[in-house]
Amino acid sequence: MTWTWFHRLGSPPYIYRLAGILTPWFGWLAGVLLVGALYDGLVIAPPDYQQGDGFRIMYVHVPTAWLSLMIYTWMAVAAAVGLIWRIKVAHAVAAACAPIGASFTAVALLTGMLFGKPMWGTYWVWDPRLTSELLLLFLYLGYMGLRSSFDDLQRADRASAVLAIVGVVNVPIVHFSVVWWNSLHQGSSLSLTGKDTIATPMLIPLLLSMLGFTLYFVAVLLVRLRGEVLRRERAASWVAEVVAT
Amino acid sequence: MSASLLRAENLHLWRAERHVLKGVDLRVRGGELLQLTGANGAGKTTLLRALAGLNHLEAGRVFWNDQDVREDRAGFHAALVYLGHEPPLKSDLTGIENLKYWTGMRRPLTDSAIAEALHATGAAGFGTRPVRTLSAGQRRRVALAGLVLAAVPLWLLDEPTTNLDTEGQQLIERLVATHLQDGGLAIAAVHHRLAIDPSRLRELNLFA
Amino acid sequence: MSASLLRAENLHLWRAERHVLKGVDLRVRGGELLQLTGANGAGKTTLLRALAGLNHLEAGRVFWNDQDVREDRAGFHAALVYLGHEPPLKSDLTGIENLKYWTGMRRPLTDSAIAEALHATGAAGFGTRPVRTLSAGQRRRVALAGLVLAAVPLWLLDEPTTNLDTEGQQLIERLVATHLQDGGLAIAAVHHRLAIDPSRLRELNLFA
Amino acid sequence: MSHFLSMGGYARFLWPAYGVTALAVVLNIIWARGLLRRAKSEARRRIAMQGETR
Amino acid sequence: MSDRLTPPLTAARLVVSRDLLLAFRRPEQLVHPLAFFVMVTTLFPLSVSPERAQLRAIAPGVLWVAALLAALLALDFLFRDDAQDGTLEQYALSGQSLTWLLLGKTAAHWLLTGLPLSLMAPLMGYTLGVPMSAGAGIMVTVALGSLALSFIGSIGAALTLGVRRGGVLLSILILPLAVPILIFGSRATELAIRGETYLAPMELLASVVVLSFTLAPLAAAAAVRISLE
Amino acid sequence: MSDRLTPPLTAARLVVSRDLLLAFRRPEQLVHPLAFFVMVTTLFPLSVSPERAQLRAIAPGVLWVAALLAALLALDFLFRDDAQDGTLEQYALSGQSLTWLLLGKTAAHWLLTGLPLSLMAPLMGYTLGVPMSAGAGIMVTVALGSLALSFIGSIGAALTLGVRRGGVLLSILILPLAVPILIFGSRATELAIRGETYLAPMELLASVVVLSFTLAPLAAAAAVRISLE
Ligand code: HEM
Ligand SMILES: Nc1ncnc2c1ncn2[C@@H]1O[C@H](COP(=O)(O)OP(=O)(O)OP(=O)(O)O)[C@@H](O)[C@H]1O
Ligand SMILES: Nc1ncnc2c1ncn2[C@@H]1O[C@H](COP(=O)(O)OP(=O)(O)OP(=O)(O)O)[C@@H](O)[C@H]1O
Ligand SMILES: [Mg+2]
Ligand SMILES: [Mg+2]
Repeated sequence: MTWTWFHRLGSPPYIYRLAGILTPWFGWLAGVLLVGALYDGLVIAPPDYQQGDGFRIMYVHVPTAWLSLMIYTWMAVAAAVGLIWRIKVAHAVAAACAPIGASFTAVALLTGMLFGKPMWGTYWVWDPRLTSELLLLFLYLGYMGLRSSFDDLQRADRASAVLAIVGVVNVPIVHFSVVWWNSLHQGSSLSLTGKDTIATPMLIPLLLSMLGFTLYFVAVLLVRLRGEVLRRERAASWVAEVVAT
Repeated sequence: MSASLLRAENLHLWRAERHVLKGVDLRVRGGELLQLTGANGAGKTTLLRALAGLNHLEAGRVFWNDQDVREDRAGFHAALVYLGHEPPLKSDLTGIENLKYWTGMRRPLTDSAIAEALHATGAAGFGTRPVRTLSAGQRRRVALAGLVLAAVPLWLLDEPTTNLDTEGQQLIERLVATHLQDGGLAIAAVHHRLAIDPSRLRELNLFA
Repeated sequence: MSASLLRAENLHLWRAERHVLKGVDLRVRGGELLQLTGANGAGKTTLLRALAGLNHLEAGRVFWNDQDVREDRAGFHAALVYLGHEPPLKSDLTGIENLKYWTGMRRPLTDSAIAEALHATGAAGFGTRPVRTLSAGQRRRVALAGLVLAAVPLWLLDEPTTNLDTEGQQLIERLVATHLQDGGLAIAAVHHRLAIDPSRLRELNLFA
Repeated sequence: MSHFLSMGGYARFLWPAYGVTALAVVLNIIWARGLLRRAKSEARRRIAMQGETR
Repeated sequence: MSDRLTPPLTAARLVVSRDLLLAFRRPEQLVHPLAFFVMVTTLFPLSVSPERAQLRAIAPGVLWVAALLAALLALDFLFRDDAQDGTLEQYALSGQSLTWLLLGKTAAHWLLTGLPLSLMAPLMGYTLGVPMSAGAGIMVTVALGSLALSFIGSIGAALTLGVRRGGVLLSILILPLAVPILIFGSRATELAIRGETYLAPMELLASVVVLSFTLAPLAAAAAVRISLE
Repeated sequence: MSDRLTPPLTAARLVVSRDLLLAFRRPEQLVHPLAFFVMVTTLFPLSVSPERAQLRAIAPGVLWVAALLAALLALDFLFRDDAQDGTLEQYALSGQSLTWLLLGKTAAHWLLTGLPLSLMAPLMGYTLGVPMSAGAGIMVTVALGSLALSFIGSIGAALTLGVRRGGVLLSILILPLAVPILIFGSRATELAIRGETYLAPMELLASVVVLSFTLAPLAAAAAVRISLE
């Protein structure tokens, strides 16, 4: 009984319809939050006493960097579920995650570089955090490359799943790199336990922005997921129904 | 050995967009040869590989001695030999070395057993030459020696007569007949009719 | 076209320590098929490759229309197609693309000519699929379409019936018969007898 | 307004940063929709093909 | 029909001895990664500047990048030949545990590439101006690093089996995972050159080896099964 | 039976377009040498030291060694696939001049590897601290150098066809011939970085290109015929 939800989530037509219903909710909520964060972050929040207005890059850098890590984790978990329980929908989730994650990793790198020039005086240094984030991008690209080199989706799913799972070791490395090595990069400015290390007026837009980007990711994921689920269904009668018209 | 039995139910398999196996059922017992026939592209190779577990089945189940093979893959694999379109030989090793490592991985072998098997398949004369220097048919004969040596109940053969001369065609028939007599079973994709005791021969025709 | 003639005299060839061709003579004229027979390892493949100039002859000469082929290699090559044990196809290209580049290198081709050739060899249904996704016999049929398209007088075929189904065996016989009727000549290594007008068929048996 | 745009002298870095982010946001939406559209038309084609062979 | 099966360890030993035999049958294979390593380390001084002080400063980096590339290139062949001629398929169908067999293959691979590389590394270091006293340290770190790389690489090699020209894709897949090895390794080498204790990075390296040794053969076996399909 | 033959230039053009089509059918192949180049240039700062001044000093060397290795690895595939599936045999038997056909193959190979590499080089230089102003110079020298390497490499690739795992043997054959390219190229790059005129080494590079362009296809055709036997 308790496993029925699990089976339903593994059922392509159910997921396809559910994703279709949920997409606008996540999408619009994300839109509202992001617009709010933009206004709050660019206009209301006061300039930083050290970094001036430059700190406002944080409102795009931190959420995208966070997404890059979170998406990889989702992808690895989905891949593991798909591999272990042989659930097609889970593989579809992993496949849908990769391009989104790769693009936000690239954006995190770019915004970080644009952040670095005024703050550290250079676009790029070979610092552990920066390097490991670059490697994360390579992992995403390798994952997508491996996927695209198989003709058969089922094989691509399973092979790339192994890579996603193995590559997940990089995620804690990125996250803790600032702790494990002495780094130019900012340490953790948010923590659930200790007291926040940045001022509240600056923190609110950051939280709004992070939540907004996360919801945005889910919305895009759901759209992609529908596509990936369709590609994996052959000759099922429900496909004919949903693609009619 | 109690009579072995291979059974498959409702096998479905896609290759990319192509529905190749559309609900194949089969049942072969010890002492029987199932000959797979069908036009080029009908799915003979695909079916053999799927039975061996080398192709991913979308639906359907395979039973070995009434046990689902997924429950004991290693046990099932230990009971079968699959020979594909190309003989699985290392070109830098001699025939004897190839057999020592390939079949030796399955069961302990003596040198005399290898020599005997090579003799049985007409490969005695070139067992000590690197496989790379053998002709296509000579290579096939070395691979057949491995089949004999493995001494397993289930043979899965994909066009085993390829590259063999007329004497070689009869060799295949002799090998299969002996195998069936010993209680083994075989599934072979062959385009022309094999001269095998008709009471032991069954046919499965795949349609493209 | 005046009747073509392939003649070889006293061919000798060693592979490593092995004297494979020991003074082979042959003579085939337009309209004739020379069937190479012999046990596995007799030297059929070696002889075909040597005639095409792909194996180095130790001694002996090959004449095409009474001219030593060494005097005009390009001209001789332009007059022959050699099909070996494996079809020379790029697995990432479709059948049509393969033919366009492979045979197109020899003579200008139209799309309709390609389509026609694929139709003639029963490969029309899968000419637009990457060769990698074809079964062994389907691949062979695409290669045969290239043979037809090349429209050259001399065919050198190494076990062309391999992997083909029963209908495919007849296809080979039909293709060869038409080729001979058109004044072409062919040398083919085939293990079983081909159903070809006996007056056109000659046999060369190689001994191992 | 121009004061806002100049961002305390950080405009050279800030606006490109927001720019690439916005670009990624928009492109991801377009890509995702493209994928879904392609998957649908492929499914349609596949269904049509099966109808033929039957 | 015999019921006696080859025991798993014997099967793994057969794999090792087969791969060693194959390598000795074609000794040029043994020489290749070594030659590549030597070439990269000699090319460098040619294209940078031959000043000793500068050379010595970049020596650990050059040694490690060269060793990593050499080992990576060799990895490309770990399973490829066996996949092409059907041997791997037969392994998967042998009824033996594929994990053990692949562990055997990986061990043989390290014996044939990583070990010679680590023996050669002190010598190449010397040509870059590294004192002989650092030799033992360099040898041990390169040996550990290449061992870890062989294991991690076996996953990538298995994943790219079904892929034509998998070689460079393999590098892309493996490098992100190999970077920690590179960083710890070159750090240890640097300390060794300076004559300081290099225990800390060495321990990190050893833990990477242990981790990859326990997990990689499992992942590689799963990957091989997938790519055979 | 037709007597009209495909003219030699059309045949060579067919070879080029076939190879480009094949590459675009598998776009990851296009990306591979590039990715390798990027990775090697990334690895260096990781294992040497991330300090800008030191990085800039070794930048020309790193760039050129990385580009050379990337081009070399790609060379390994120049003829290998075609040899394996029998295409090369068919080329040799096509009645066309093998020299022209191989010239076509080599040209396609450069378009697919050398050209992207040279476009990428200035960018990677930047991450090593090379000023953007040196970009054009780096691009042109890498383009010329990789062109020469493609031609010279075609001989080596043809010679190692019959050899299994010819890859590293190929590198050993080619490297001595490639060293002049490396030296002239990195010298030109160094001058470009310093903002000085790099005409002298560039002319030397150009003359290597011309020389290899005229001789290499002939030698490669002879080598292919030999290895087919
Ligand atoms: C290319 C350069 C950069 C890269 C690749 C990069 C990467 C990252 C990543 C991956 C994170 C998320 C860490 C996590 O969630 O565990 C992060 C967070 C952060 N980054 Fe950057 N960053 C770069 C440059 C900068 C610069 C120049 C600054 C400001 C001076 C900066 C400020 C921050 C801040 C404040 C955080 C949030 C810290 C936290 O909550 O952990 N970053 N960065
Ligand atoms: N590279 C080589 N070195 C040594 N001997 C070789 C080599 N290649 C082939 N041979 C030998 O040459 C002989 C002729 O081989 P060939 O391939 O021509 O035979 P074939 O008649 O085509 O046989 P099949 O019917 O099996 O295809 C064989 O005995 C073979 O073992
Ligand atoms: N990777 C693939 N992608 C798409 N279709 C494939 C793939 N591999 C095989 N097929 C198709 O599957 C069908 C069955 O192929 P299979 O190799 O099993 O045929 P076969 O009966 O063994 O034929 P043959 O007698 O020619 O060996 C063929 O139509 C083939 O085109
Ligand atoms: Mg088949
Ligand atoms: Mg032969």
